Amino acid sequence: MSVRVQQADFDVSDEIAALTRGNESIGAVATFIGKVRAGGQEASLRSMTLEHYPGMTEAELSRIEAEAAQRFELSASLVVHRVGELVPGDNIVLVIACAPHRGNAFAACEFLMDYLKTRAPFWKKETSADGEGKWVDARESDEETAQRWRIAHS
Amino acid sequence: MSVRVQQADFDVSDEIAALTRGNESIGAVATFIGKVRAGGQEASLRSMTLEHYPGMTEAELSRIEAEAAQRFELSASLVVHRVGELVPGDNIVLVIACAPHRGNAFAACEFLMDYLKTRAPFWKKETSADGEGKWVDARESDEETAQRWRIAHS
Amino acid sequence: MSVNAPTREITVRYFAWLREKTGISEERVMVPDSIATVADLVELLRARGPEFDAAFAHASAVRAAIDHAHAKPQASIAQAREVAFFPPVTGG
Amino acid sequence: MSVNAPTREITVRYFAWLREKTGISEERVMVPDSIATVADLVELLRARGPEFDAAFAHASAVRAAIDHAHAKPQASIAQAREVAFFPPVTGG
Repeated sequence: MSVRVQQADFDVSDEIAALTRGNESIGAVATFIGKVRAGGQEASLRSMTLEHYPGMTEAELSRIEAEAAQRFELSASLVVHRVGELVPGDNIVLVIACAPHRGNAFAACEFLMDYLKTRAPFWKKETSADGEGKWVDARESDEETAQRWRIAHS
Repeated sequence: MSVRVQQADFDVSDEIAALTRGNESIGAVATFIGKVRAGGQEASLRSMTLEHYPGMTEAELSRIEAEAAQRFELSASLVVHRVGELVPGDNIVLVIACAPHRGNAFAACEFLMDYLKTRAPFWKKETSADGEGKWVDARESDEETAQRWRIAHS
Repeated sequence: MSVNAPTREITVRYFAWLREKTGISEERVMVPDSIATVADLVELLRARGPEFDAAFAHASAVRAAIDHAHAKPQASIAQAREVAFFPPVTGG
Repeated sequence: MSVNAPTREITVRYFAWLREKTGISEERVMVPDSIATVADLVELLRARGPEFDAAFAHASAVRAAIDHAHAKPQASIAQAREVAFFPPVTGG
């Protein structure tokens, strides 16, 4: 179980290999990668800058990961979140959940993303092609999605 | 959208890169990897041999993938399934679902696995440490899991 | 089928333990036109010998496909080029 | 708090557009003991000038954390070393 915040990109194959090495009880590895989108409403997006709250980010991600590990009996898990300036196509976040069977691996991966989206202190600022900056608004749907897991919020 | 059946291992980073390259509308990549487990009830597992029905496998996987692509409005997807002799820790199957947002990517990835488990013509034979071979029984729970998507079976 | 061709040839394939029990992975079978469904074909095959009879003994453990698509026992094989028999799938 | 220490020092941090509106990312604030909750602290900060007043104008758009854990407006800051203010999070 570990969490990392970094500017550098990640390699999902390397991360899975490190998580699963030597653990032959793992039959299922569910992974999610979030990427910077362009096109649609973001057609004019030039870049996105990710800010976070050092210290709290790691604390909050660790709490979320510990909850997932216990709730879904995970064999291993990882959360990596990038910060700094990213462009369309770049990776933002990586979540990996390893379990004996696929049901728990999938559920844990979704749980981790849902809670990361509503609890982990990251903020996105978009810069459009004309150089204008705009903070991304939180989506109410993310809050509703997280509610389905029915954890008491602090 | 593509499906492959192969003896060789796969590299998830390479596959994701190939699927997402140049498509900046993809914001979410959900991935599942199934692996050969040992330990627990499989403590004495030496190897597992995967047999399939060439021709039907590709046809069935393509049908499942086309259904997922349409149902979840996928930007891209991939199914890779290995055949031949595998040992504990080896990868068996890779499913990747790419979509603008994470809800559809996760749902499509689960859908693809659930249907692959109950529809794609693969069979596993386990060889235990003492050399005895045993065909793996289908799990009723897999059939029940697939039923939740409520597709009419042929 | 014309009256001059009361039988047709169908490729029959066996997988996993059906292949092991019959000792055959693939064969060409002459099928009378009276054999209309997958279930009829199973009866025809079982009558060929004890290894076939044993392979199909537990009907609920055997699945079929017609020309690479899953098929039920009642499915017509009138147009079938290839019929396959196998246990419930266990991939993934 | 003893009567000899009617105030204590708290680190206050601002993120995203709260940082931009206040022009401050981190500061040490002398907080009277009468300031008991996050909401009390917000009122104290708003009174310091128009840029702070504007930053906190829409209470529903501001979240808080005490010592790296999410906190509600009613939460006590009696033991707080660090209080942070930020908009709803948008990571992932």
